[in-house]
Amino acid sequence: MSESNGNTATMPNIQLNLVGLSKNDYRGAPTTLCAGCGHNSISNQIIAAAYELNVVPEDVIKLSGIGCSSKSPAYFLNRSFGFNSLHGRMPSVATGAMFGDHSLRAIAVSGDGDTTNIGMGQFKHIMRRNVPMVYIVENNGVYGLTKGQFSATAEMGLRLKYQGVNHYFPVDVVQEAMASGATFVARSFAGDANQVKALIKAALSHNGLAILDIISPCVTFNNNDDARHSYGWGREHQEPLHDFTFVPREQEIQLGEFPEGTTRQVEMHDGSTIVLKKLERDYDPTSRAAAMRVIEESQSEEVLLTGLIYVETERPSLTDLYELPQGRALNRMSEAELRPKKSMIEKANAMMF
Amino acid sequence: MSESNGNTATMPNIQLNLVGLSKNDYRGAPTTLCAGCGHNSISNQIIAAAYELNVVPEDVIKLSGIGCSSKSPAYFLNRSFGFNSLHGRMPSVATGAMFGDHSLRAIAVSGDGDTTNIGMGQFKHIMRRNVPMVYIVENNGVYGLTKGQFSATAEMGLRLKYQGVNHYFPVDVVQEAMASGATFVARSFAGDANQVKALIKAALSHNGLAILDIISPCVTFNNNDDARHSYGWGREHQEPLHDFTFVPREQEIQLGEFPEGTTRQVEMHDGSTIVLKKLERDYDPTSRAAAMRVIEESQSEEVLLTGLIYVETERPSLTDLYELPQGRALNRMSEAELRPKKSMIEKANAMMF
Amino acid sequence: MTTPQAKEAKSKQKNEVVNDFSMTVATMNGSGSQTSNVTLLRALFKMGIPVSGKNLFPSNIQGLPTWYTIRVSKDGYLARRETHEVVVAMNADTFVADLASVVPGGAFFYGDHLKFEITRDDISVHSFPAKQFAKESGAPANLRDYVANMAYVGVLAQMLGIDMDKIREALDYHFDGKEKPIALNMSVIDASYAWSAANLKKTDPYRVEAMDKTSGFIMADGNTAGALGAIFGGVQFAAWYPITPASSFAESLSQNIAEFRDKEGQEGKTYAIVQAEDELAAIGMAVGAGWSGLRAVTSTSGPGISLMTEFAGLAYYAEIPVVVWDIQRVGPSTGLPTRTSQGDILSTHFLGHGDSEHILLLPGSAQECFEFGWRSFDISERVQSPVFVMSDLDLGMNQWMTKPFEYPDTPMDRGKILWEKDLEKLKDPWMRYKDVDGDGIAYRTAPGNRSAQSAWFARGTGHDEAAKYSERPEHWENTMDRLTRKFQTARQYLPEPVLETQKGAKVGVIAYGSADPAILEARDYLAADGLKVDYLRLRAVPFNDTVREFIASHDKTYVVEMNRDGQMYKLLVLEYPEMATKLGSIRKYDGLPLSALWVKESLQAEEQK
Amino acid sequence: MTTPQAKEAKSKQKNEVVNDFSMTVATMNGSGSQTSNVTLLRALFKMGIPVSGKNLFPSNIQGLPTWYTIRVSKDGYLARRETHEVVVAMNADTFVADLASVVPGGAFFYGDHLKFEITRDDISVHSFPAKQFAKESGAPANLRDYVANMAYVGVLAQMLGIDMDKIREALDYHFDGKEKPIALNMSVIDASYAWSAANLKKTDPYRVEAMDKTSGFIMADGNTAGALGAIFGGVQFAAWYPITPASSFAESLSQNIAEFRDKEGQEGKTYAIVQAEDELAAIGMAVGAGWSGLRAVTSTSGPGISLMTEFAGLAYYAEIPVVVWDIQRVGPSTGLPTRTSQGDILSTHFLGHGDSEHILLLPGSAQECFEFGWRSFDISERVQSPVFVMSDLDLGMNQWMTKPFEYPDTPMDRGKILWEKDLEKLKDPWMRYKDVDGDGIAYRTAPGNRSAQSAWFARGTGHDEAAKYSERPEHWENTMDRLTRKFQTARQYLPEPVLETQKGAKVGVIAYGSADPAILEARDYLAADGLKVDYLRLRAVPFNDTVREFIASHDKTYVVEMNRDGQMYKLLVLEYPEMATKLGSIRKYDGLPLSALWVKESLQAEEQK
Ligand SMILES: Cc1ncc(C[n+]2csc(CCOP(=O)(O)OP(=O)(O)O)c2C)c(N)n1
Ligand SMILES: Cc1ncc(C[n+]2csc(CCOP(=O)(O)OP(=O)(O)O)c2C)c(N)n1
Ligand code: SF4
Ligand code: SF4
Ligand SMILES: [Mg+2]
Ligand SMILES: [Mg+2]
Repeated sequence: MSESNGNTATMPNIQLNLVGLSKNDYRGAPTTLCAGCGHNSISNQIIAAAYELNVVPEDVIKLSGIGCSSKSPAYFLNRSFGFNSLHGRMPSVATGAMFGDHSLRAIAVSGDGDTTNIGMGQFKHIMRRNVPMVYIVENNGVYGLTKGQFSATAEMGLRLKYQGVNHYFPVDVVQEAMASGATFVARSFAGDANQVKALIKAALSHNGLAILDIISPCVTFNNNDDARHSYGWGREHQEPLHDFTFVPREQEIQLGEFPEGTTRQVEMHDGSTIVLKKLERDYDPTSRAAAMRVIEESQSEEVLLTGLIYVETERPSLTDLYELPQGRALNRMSEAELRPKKSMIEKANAMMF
Repeated sequence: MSESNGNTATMPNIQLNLVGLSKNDYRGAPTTLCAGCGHNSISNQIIAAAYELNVVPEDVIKLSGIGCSSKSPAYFLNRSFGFNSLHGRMPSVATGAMFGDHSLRAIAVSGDGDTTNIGMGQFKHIMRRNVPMVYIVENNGVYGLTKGQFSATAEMGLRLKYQGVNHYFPVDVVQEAMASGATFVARSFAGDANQVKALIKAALSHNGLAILDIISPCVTFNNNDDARHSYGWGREHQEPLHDFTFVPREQEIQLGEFPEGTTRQVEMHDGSTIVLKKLERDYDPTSRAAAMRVIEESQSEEVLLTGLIYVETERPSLTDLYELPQGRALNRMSEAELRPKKSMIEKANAMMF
Repeated sequence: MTTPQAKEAKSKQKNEVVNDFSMTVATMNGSGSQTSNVTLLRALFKMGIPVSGKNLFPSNIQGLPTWYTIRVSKDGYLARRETHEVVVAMNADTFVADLASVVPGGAFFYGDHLKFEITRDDISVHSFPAKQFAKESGAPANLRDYVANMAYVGVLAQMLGIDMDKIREALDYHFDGKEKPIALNMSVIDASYAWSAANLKKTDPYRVEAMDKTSGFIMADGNTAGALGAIFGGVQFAAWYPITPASSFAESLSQNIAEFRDKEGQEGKTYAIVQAEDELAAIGMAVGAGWSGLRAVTSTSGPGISLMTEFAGLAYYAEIPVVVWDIQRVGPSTGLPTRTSQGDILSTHFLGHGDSEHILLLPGSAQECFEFGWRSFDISERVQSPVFVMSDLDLGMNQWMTKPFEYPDTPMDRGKILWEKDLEKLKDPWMRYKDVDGDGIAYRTAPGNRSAQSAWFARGTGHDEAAKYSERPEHWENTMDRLTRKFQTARQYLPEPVLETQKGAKVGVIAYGSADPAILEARDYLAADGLKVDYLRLRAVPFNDTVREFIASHDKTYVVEMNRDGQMYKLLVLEYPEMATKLGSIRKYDGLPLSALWVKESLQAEEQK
Repeated sequence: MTTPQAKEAKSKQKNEVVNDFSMTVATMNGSGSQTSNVTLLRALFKMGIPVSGKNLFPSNIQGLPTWYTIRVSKDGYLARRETHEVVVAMNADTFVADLASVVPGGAFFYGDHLKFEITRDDISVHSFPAKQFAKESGAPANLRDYVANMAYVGVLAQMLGIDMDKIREALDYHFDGKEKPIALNMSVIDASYAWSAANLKKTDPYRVEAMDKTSGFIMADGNTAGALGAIFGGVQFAAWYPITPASSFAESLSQNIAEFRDKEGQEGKTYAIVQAEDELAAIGMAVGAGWSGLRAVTSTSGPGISLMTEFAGLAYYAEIPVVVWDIQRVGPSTGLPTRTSQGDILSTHFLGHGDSEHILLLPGSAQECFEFGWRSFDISERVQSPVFVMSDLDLGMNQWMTKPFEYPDTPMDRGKILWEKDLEKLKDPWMRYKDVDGDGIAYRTAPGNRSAQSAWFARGTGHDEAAKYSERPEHWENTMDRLTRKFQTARQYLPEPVLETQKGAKVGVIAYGSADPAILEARDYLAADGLKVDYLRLRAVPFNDTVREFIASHDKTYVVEMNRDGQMYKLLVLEYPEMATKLGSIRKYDGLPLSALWVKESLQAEEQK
């Protein structure tokens, strides 16, 4: 569906990558997400990573569930096939889709509601199977698209204006990934453009399931009760000025420079804060025990660890296990290859009695 | 539906407990599970625990999904209400059911397939909510009722005669429980009658969700390829004598004396072995960090830890959070309590415009 | 309030169109225009003019085009109209189309920050400095879009003759009496009103005038009404999962229940509401609660109904009361989440594998949403079966002029449930699934009943009268036959259809739900064109004999509905195969509410065939 | 083989009933009796006698009563009969009922370890020392139940006249030629045969005799046949979740595909089979695979179909080919998992919220399961829509005498799929959902197509012809109308009904699936009673004109089926409302296969009404 293909090479002053494409060839439709939404910056980093890695867009498929986050595959890589599937069920669709042409790379985008609420079962099982794909959870602790209810990653005790207090134990995407044997586990923050891009690149190079838990603040609904007042017409007016239908324009939170091994306190749109801690440069992500330890430590310190937490390259991916032909796609096989020869019908009948 | 109620007191030589009931009053219908199935011994320990704890059967509800294991609530506590619900969906039914009369205790029984395959999502979410109930997973690594396919707890690399090799990362029920904030986490082995009973008693006394992962060997289908031959007519005949429809009578594996702090190698019906390690008597299950550590250790040692691994008594249970009336059941409230007074209709209309 | 234009307008009264037009405001969603729109709607309603408001919004949160249409109708017609007499354009993206949408002779208003060529001279066109009002208001930069929207309220009020006191009243309601936001918003409206009076010249015929046609009515959306009805129905348990357009049902329940149900000095709550992890869990919880003796409800829309399929079958066969609200949106699949439809009728009636059928209630107004809010529990507990209340996005989320909610006129019917004392009184031993009364409905008990005779084992597998597991052919057949009998019994507990008949009509129309206003209006037009049409509004499936008689007594009966496949028509054909050829099907499925004009023309076209 | 009894039997030949009776063996499940039963079945089949075998088993693994019935019918009738002429009792729990079940004049055999009083003198009764044979065989203690079951094979062979060479052939097949188990089992059978010859005296008239009525036939179960058919259809992807009675479909696929599809020297597999975590995931994977251009299948039964509802709607609306096998069992809910039914017709046809309809294929024999195994892919890819193959437990799991599988007679039809070269040839730019040919079917591309023009974005939300997101009313309506058109087109690709007509018949019968043998047999009986009945066997929904003509050309047409609600009858009424009153409905829903007697009597009763 690309309109820009083919012509880029002839246009002057356009940076082309090694496969002869400009960054434009990696873009998608204009976003319909809120201005300032973290999900948009992640889309931008996907575009940048694919461009810089010289990925051919036709070699990628995009998958998602349902939600604001799950809309985003429409906003990058127009020239890639995409499937915006059902709420919480992207993992199964992706699993089946990977068999069509196993030379393709898959980028899947989901939300925290899509993945950890309705999608918890499929999320856990796709990790067990080590389906080779990049699985990005755009994690904002709420259901954006249905207007701000708690998702399962919301912290315990959080109070939202229209939702009351969240009493339930929060889901930690990274910990779930470790428990289910994901072979690539990382966390980042949407506003940390460099880290997000670097992790996407690494994930795209991984042969197995790569989980990226990216904290991606919802500018519109992740506002707790008190903070919501700050939208008032000047902070002095303590009454809400408007109803639900107004979405004030907010700036996205950008982190800028954020060196490895340091921690960073981030003020969210609602005035609450989270503390991010970037893994040390010399952290060794290949040890499962080490990964479990740093996760446990960061949980008791109440910081969110970012970076590549764990990677395992030995385990065969799902498609490896199925002994598919080298360099040939299942979906291009001919009748001659797929249908047994005529003589084989005798054999089938002989099997019966 | 009990036939034995009422008459026991007049019968001679029958041991009555403090609520005046005999053990018979705690039994269920005759089992239809295979002779030697671990699930039957667990039912027996539920009966014993309830009898010894002087629980009134009418104060208990029984819940389950679908599977051999999920049939077992029919085989204990005839005088308790029961609900044999849908495959993998028992947790949601239990969550709703707990509100009817929150003075009731709930005993839920599920299988590994029911809980960790189709039921993974609901399993994880009921733990987050800390629904007050005993949740027993009768874990045999296979789907018994549908004749022996792999479940998600089957170890990686296991080969079954008709199923081929299991390639997927296994689900560890205990680890999942910790990740989802279960407030009581224990493991045992069906053949360790004393430990099973003790843990059921402890779980029945816990105000919150108590997960009991009980390894409960399937005598019929948990047989790997080579071991299956041993069913032949004498071991010297290396061909299988019979087809799928024959279930040889096997003895249940009983552990007998198994002191705390020791390990025990158990030969399964199929000739494979597992190693159980019972937690030390002075192990402190109230520390989350300690629990995480021993779980991690046991995983790298490839032993199955048994005992009460973690307990947390501070977190309010789901029904606590809803501020239900003390000592009164929601399902006995009268119209006067449930329907607003006539005058309130004005208020409703006034809310509109 | 005697502005120059008003005077002029008065002078050419003959051309005036008073209280009979539609106005549409085109904005961007997330811009806060809803506050402006409902303020206008409320003010008109308070002026005594029948109004309806419909929001056509996109399935995203911010930045896409959205339209709000207010119909003012002295005749009390509430259906969508296909024409727009007054249009306000605040969104550059749709400006050209919005300009084109005004009927000749109509009025077009737009913010002067939108720089477009005005290509029409057959309408009145006015621009106003929306952004300037916003700036002058002192609002911070990020709120200026919002404030700009308030500006059109003032301009329209002045140009159409909306009473400013009523505007203030509306704001007062909206902001719950909180002085500061009321004052702030009012100041923008006042400023733009004044500016309009000074600068704009009225040249179109459309205006409003106070009348007395809304007293005895309220305005409400069906979801809030349904939730309040459930509260009056003694709801004890609700589980839900967010989905447009159903979320506001559960959210109203959460937000209002304490107000109505928590009494002074009362110890503990009488209800619990749980946000589930998905729809499978939501209905699972509700079924668990229903089994445990609670009045349990869940609310969802099409995709959620699909996910509830397996549990619906369980509740049908295990005979567990549970109420499910389906606020229908356009399907199949995710479809158009913000558009209305009556497309789940057939699949919901037959929901579940195997032989199953479900009771559907079909509310046709917000008042009826309230009524079915409580009555659904009575029916569900009486029949011991799931009850689906089939509302839709239009009815559920839009603002409807409706009769006031009425206090339940019958005591709560908890159905055949036995507690300890009831069991003691029985002569024969109680059996869960025994048809003691011959009406197909057996007696049930609930957990917590301490009688040693009371426990039973609920299951979706075959069972005998004592609820014991059974695979015997005759047990299965007996149970299924009793369920058939039960559904015959159920008919008598369901709301009767509403009839609008006249002498000599040979043509009948059957419709239901939010199609009602369009049918009522179309009937008038058809009568004016010389075609008398009788009207039966269905309120429940399965049907009762009134429906049979209605079809039998007309030469032809058309079933008008909002789906592609004529789903209710099909259910009627199946119920009355002997009259199948007397039934016709008229359908629209573009996601928009029905218009009377379309109903009229479609019916005339069918009649001419 | 001229035993004393055989001689005697020959002498009173007039009373003999040869090759025309049913025998039932009552055992406990898990006791290995299936091996004995299929050995008997195979031996009879090899003797050239038409047979059918039906297993009535409980929903557990071991220890509950189970019955296996073999019908031998010289006339080739394969339906279940309601009478049992020869009964073998091996289970104490059901002994009394089993004894009672024998027809007067029939024969009853039982293991002498069962100590019961024999209360009947109108039948021949024989006990045999089953446990003794087991003991003497030298089998270890835990295998003696199994061995005891082999004993009745020998006794029956001797008493009924089954050819021992054929028994050996059957064992040879069963144990795949492995000498030791064949010899071990044969030794028990020989011993019991000899014992029977020496000790039992034949007094009943039932016996078998070799004939030549099975050549040109095979015996197969529908699930294995369907799986083999899928293999010949070029299946590329299967995802499944275990459920009775569907598991053996996927398991046969797994066990047999390598044999047929892995070729010498071939590098890599041409297929993948995944056991999913549940049915939502199973169909999700299949839909993903279908989208990616693979021939994808999933198999399940009622509860799984319910869970697939949301995905079915997505595949319908996004137009993704996928094949779903529904091996129907008794519902609603978990129902009777080991009993047969045709109860998912209505709900599966309408599966999914919103307006949706699905293609159903209705195999009526094991051979047809094979055929639809491959043809379903052609249809699904041609129509770009899900195809549901509606088999059932009886057809799927029991052994049926059937015509041999036939090699596909048409090349694989991959439908309208475009690869790079195809796209290059197009004049107009390709659009995913454009109805270029006017048949409602658009052209698709699949991931991996490297043409920069080929990518499209699949979604369950509203879209335009270019597959772009759209909420526009006309886009929605256009797509839905095209889907209607597509379903009209689909009819031509579906298998035609099978007609059995005769001159002068005024009554018609419509049936489908595993009801076929009972209808065929009942027609003969009805004809004998003077009622000519024409028969149309449906093989697909939606219907084609043959069906219309059939109904039109008969005074009355009865739809005979195995569900409570007359589900296919209802679909026919909806398709032909103008002929609704010409249709009648005859139904059975006790979980057992239909019997000809019941069909005959029900039809006569309807005709007398
Ligand atoms: C079966 C089903 N249930 C409910 C919905 C409604 N729904 C759409 S998006 C969404 C939540 C999305 O939350 P999340 O995944 O966190 O994405 P975000 O919008 O926050 O990025 C819900 C509940 C749906 N589309 N389908
Ligand atoms: C929706 C649905 N899918 C499939 C089934 C078939 N089924 C019944 S039990 C079972 C597996 C049970 O395994 P597990 O929970 O481990 O119990 P076990 O029999 O091993 O004790 C399955 C797949 C079903 N009943 N419902
Ligand atoms: S609502 Fe929140 S998550 Fe959705 S687009 Fe807006 S900012 Fe992003
Ligand atoms: S099949 Fe296995 S799990 Fe099921 S009852 Fe038998 S031994 Fe137990
Ligand atoms: Mg989110
Ligand atoms: Mg199991």
